[in-house]
Amino acid sequence: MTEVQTIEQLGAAAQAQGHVLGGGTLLMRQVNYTPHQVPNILRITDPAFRQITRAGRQISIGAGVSMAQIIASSDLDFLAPAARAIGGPAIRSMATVGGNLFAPHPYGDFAVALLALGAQVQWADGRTEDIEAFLASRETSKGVVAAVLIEPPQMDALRFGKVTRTKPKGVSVMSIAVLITGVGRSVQQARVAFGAMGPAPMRSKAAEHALAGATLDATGVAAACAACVSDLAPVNDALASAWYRREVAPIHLRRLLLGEN
Amino acid sequence: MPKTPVTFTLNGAETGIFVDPGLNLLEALRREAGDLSPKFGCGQGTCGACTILINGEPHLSCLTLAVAAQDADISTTGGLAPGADLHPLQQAFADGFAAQCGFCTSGMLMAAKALLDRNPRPTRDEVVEAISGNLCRCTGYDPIVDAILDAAARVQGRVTA
Amino acid sequence: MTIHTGRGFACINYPIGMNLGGDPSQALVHSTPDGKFMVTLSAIDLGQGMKSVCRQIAAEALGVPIEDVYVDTADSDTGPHDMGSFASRGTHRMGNAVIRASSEARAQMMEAAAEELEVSAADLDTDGRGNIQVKGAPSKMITVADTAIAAQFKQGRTLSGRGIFLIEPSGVDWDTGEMSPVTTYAHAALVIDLTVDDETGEVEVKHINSAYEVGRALNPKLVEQQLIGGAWMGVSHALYETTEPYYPARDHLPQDFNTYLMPGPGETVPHDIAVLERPAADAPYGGKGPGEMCANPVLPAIANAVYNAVGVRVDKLPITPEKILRGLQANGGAKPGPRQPGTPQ
Amino acid sequence: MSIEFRKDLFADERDDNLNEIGKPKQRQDIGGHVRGRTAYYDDHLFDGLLHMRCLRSPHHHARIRSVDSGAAERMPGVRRVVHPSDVPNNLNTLLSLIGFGKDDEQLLSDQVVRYMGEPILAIIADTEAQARAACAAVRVDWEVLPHVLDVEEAIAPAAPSVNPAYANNTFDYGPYDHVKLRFGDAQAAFAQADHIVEAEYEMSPIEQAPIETCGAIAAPETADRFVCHTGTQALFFSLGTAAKLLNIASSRLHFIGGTVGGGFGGKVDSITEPMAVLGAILTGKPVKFQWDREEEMQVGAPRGAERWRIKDGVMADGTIIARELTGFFDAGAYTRLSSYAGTKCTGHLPGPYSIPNVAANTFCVYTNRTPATAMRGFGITGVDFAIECHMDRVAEVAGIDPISLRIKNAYRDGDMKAHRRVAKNCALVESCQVAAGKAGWILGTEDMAASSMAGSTPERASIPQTALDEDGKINERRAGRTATTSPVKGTKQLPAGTHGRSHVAVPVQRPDMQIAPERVGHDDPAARGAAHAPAPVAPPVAAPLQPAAAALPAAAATPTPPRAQPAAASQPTPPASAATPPAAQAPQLQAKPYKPDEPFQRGVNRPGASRFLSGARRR
Repeated sequence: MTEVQTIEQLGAAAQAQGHVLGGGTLLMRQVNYTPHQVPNILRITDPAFRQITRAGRQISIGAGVSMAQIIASSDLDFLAPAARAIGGPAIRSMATVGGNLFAPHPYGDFAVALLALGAQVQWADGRTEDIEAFLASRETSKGVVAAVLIEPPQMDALRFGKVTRTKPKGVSVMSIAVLITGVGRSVQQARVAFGAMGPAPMRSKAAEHALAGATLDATGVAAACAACVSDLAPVNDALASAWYRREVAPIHLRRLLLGEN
Repeated sequence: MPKTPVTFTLNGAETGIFVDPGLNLLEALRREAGDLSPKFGCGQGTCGACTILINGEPHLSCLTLAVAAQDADISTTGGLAPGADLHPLQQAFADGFAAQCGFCTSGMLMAAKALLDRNPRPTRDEVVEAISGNLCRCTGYDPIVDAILDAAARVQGRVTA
Repeated sequence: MTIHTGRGFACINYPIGMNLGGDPSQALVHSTPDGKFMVTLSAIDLGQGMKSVCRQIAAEALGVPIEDVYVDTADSDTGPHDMGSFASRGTHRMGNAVIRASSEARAQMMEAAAEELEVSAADLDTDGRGNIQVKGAPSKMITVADTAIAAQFKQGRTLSGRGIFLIEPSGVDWDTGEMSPVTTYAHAALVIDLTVDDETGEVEVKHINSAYEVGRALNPKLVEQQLIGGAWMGVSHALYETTEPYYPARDHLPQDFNTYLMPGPGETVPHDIAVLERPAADAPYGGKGPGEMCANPVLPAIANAVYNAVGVRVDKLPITPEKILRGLQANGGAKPGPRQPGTPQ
Repeated sequence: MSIEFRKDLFADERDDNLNEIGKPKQRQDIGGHVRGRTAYYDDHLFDGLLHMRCLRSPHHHARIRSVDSGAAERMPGVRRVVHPSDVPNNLNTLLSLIGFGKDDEQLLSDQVVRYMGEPILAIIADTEAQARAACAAVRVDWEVLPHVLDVEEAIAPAAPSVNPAYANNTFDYGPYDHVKLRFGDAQAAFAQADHIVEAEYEMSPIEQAPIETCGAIAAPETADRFVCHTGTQALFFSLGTAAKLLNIASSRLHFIGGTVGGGFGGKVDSITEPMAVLGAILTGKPVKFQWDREEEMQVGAPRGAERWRIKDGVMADGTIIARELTGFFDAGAYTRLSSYAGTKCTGHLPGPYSIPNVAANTFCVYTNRTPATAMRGFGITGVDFAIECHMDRVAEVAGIDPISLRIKNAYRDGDMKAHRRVAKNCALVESCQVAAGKAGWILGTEDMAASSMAGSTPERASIPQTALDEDGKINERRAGRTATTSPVKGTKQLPAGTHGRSHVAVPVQRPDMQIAPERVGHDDPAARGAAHAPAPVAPPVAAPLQPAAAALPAAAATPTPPRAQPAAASQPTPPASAATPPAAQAPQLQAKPYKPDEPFQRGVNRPGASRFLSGARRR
């Protein structure tokens, strides 16, 4: 049956075999339902795993940091909307940044915000990896994520929205995060990320391209909204069909960009 | 397979139990520590019936590894009433007919306590957010939200009714 | 983006009980030595308030305060037979059985009191506060407690009662469908106000105005609990719930409350209720049982309001944003219907 | 949120000065609820509790070639592998306890699985995790069979047969594969109508979703008995079902429940109780069998899907003169309660409206889907959705206010309903008026003046001549000899005023089971007359009791006393003398003279009292 190994030094985790326990919100469900598939749990007690540290412009968020910690951190107020979109209060005091990076469809809304921010993923063995590459290969990658590294965006540059069927807590029909650099309503550059629109959080480069140089008004964003669908690969699930997700993705992107909600 | 000892504080009492390493805290509290107030509704973290407070923060005990509760300060609805009298939240739930089958009530009360401990004068939206992870199939929620607001008012001495 | 308002109406009746298979319930009542009453049943309290309503019915029928009655259910060693809690039968069937058991116990209580007061039992009445008085001469009285003590320790008499209520099975004439399917009907009518987002197909239910006819509100707070919770469930059935989202294909079956959808506490709908009470002849104090029927009118009223808002008839439940959006596209956009009378601006 | 009690309505029918009834008393159970002390079935602790889990079919329909549980038996903590052969009497149907339907479902299936999730074996282990792991270690060789998931595909001649007890994929209702409702002649009336309104409706399966999942704990008790703590909604259904499946005297079973964490219809099926008791019998230890949420969602029976087609014949003024309904209940693979839904629902048609011509065919269809069962609104919610959406369509076609249309067609006290019983105690009109008023929906004066207590006519109160057919006999459809699922044109006529077989629906109450009349607390003035007697036979009074051509059940051949009622019962508002009709007026009755103090008994047609009423209501 399931064994638990406690790891006191993050560095040691790189050599251990098993499932890393973050907040337990995904792994413990598996332990409860299919215990034979989780023979070993790695429980990391290294305090660094749960710390938010700042060095210059760069902020390191330990993989074991909870959504509640993110919301409480004055350094991370730009990420609070994405953290608040995860579950209810109990889930948020448990669910971790690291867990969210591996959360399968339709979960993982926080990772969408990290993708828009262009975060770096830091492994326990010291490697770092761009989050986009990380997400593309997460199904097969091995190792323990120690932290994510981000640089805070300009004030109000990161916009996050989550479309759910039920409120206030609901699972994603889609989530969208957009990072905009520019002046006033004119966009210089944009990173557009979608969640629950493919096997993992993904960028819409077509939308980003169309937004570059555009103005944030109904006409200015129309091309980007129309283009975003071409990069997305939604699937049917219990919440919505791929057809529906494709139909409304441009609508929700427009509403997020223009603050129509 | 050897069981693992775990010690924690449960509703103010030092408690020690032996558990299988993979056991969740909900089962540990119920079967080993004998506190039956948290309920099993899903084992998936989707219903909130097992909500407890760990070090004052709401947690889902079904998704918490029991051995990870070592040295934790755990509160449950079983310990909510200070004595013979009910806690204001309990009294407000009773007076407001905020329970029917009662199965979600323990978890609701813990979610509400986590809110009021941090925010004694919540808005209605804040109450809604606080119980958003707790499902109720009977009441339609409004009586529960009303009861939590009522409890906050009672604690503040703002009793209106 | 346009948000369209829509108003819809529906009304229903709801059958009480399950006569087609035969439908008995039994109850036992006995007093403790000092005149408190225990009601022993095999009925099930699922949250609807079976214990509470039977307690209230027993107190009324016995003529004693509710605090002096306790309902014990369900232990098959002590509680007599009951079919169960379903088909809106609980209050009707078990309530009647409790009345009968309580009436028998009351008759014995009155006989015991008559013996103590040396009057005829027919001349006695209860005051509902734990006393038995001579009609017209309330100062001549005995407490229920003293009556029970006298019955137990002096007269050698039990204060107890057995009750059964049976609806015999009704057959069906297979050529005409002639049958007696139920005993009585509860009624409901309601008006739904909602909005539909014509870009996403999302529906927001804004208001419910309802009338529920329940025979008799045996306990108005329990009735209110049912009506509020039931209307919430009706909204849930109408807009969210399905175990098979791609019915009849069995794909993407919900396995948890993240994928089996129900509206959360942030989506409750303001609901203004009127309760009508037309007692049913054979129901306990006329009460019909509101628990099941309260959700039913919400479903079609929402469908009708969606049609009124954007001109899309969604005839397959649940009414998802996707079905509405497909309808909008097929119609070439929203086609709002006539403003129904009283529609909020 | 607001609630008002309209005491002004029907005030003369109620005594509002009762002592406890009508008072907002606190719930008896609230103290336990808020203290977390209410003891549900799983809140009974047993030392050495064992845990039971089931191995379930991953296929919609498959034959079990072989099962290898050898590895599972040797796994740590495993106490017992429970095979279908361990179930002493492994075939049951829930409603067999009330004599309804054939045994068609095994507790553990031994040869063929008919839905995804059907259990074929159970494992009892020291911990739940061990039981789960052991179930995953069982090897099954499946032969996948063709399956059918759509109700109308399932009744096509070439469809795979789902359930051997009902090889045609339809439940047997008497001689037919569906429930018929025939009242008047809908087909003929359609030709008279100004508008025909047709549509199809569908209800998806829905999970009851109580927060407490289904389950039971059983343990050996003293005196060779077994105690079972259960979350059942029907204690004696579950006890009786366990006794039958396990072939054990009911006196050896001690069932304790009554405190349940929500049910909504999902806890009637009585599966976890026999499983837990079987576990306790086989191991001699306390055994818990509890569904997890995935099982509750997909293995636990939902409210089944329904499909309805409605066709209305409507006059220009909005009067609905004919309604035809064709309905399909998707029962899933086994009967459970769906057969009952079919009849209960048919008795509910055509909804709360007086429509002079009604024809309905209601099918209970087997598919390779999770068996369906009860849920809040059982048998009614789906068809009410269809009917009320359809009323909106009718209103639009006729150009009439939707509420006005309902009031116009609403049933009134004294109206004859399509299942040949007189409407009483109606309140639809008033409900419409009050709801409209609350919403500011202005109705015309005629609609506001309408009343459930007025508006019936001798015509509305009578049973019309009815067109009957014998379409859809069992086996005909599968043989390809039945053209349609909808009601067909009648081939013979049942004369007006004719009842079919006798139906007794009188509560049998001993005289000492009656309530003192002055303590009943309400009055139904109409009930004191004979208006609600079951057979207000339309003229001619001497209508033949046994129609010559109609193939009615044998019971119809022998007139029973209730049907041979005195003529006085034929009018909605009988003369006052109807309370004591001279014996001469009812010579065929040969009944004893009416004595006011005689106990009320079944079959005694007591003037002045409805047979629908218990003894309690006579004054």
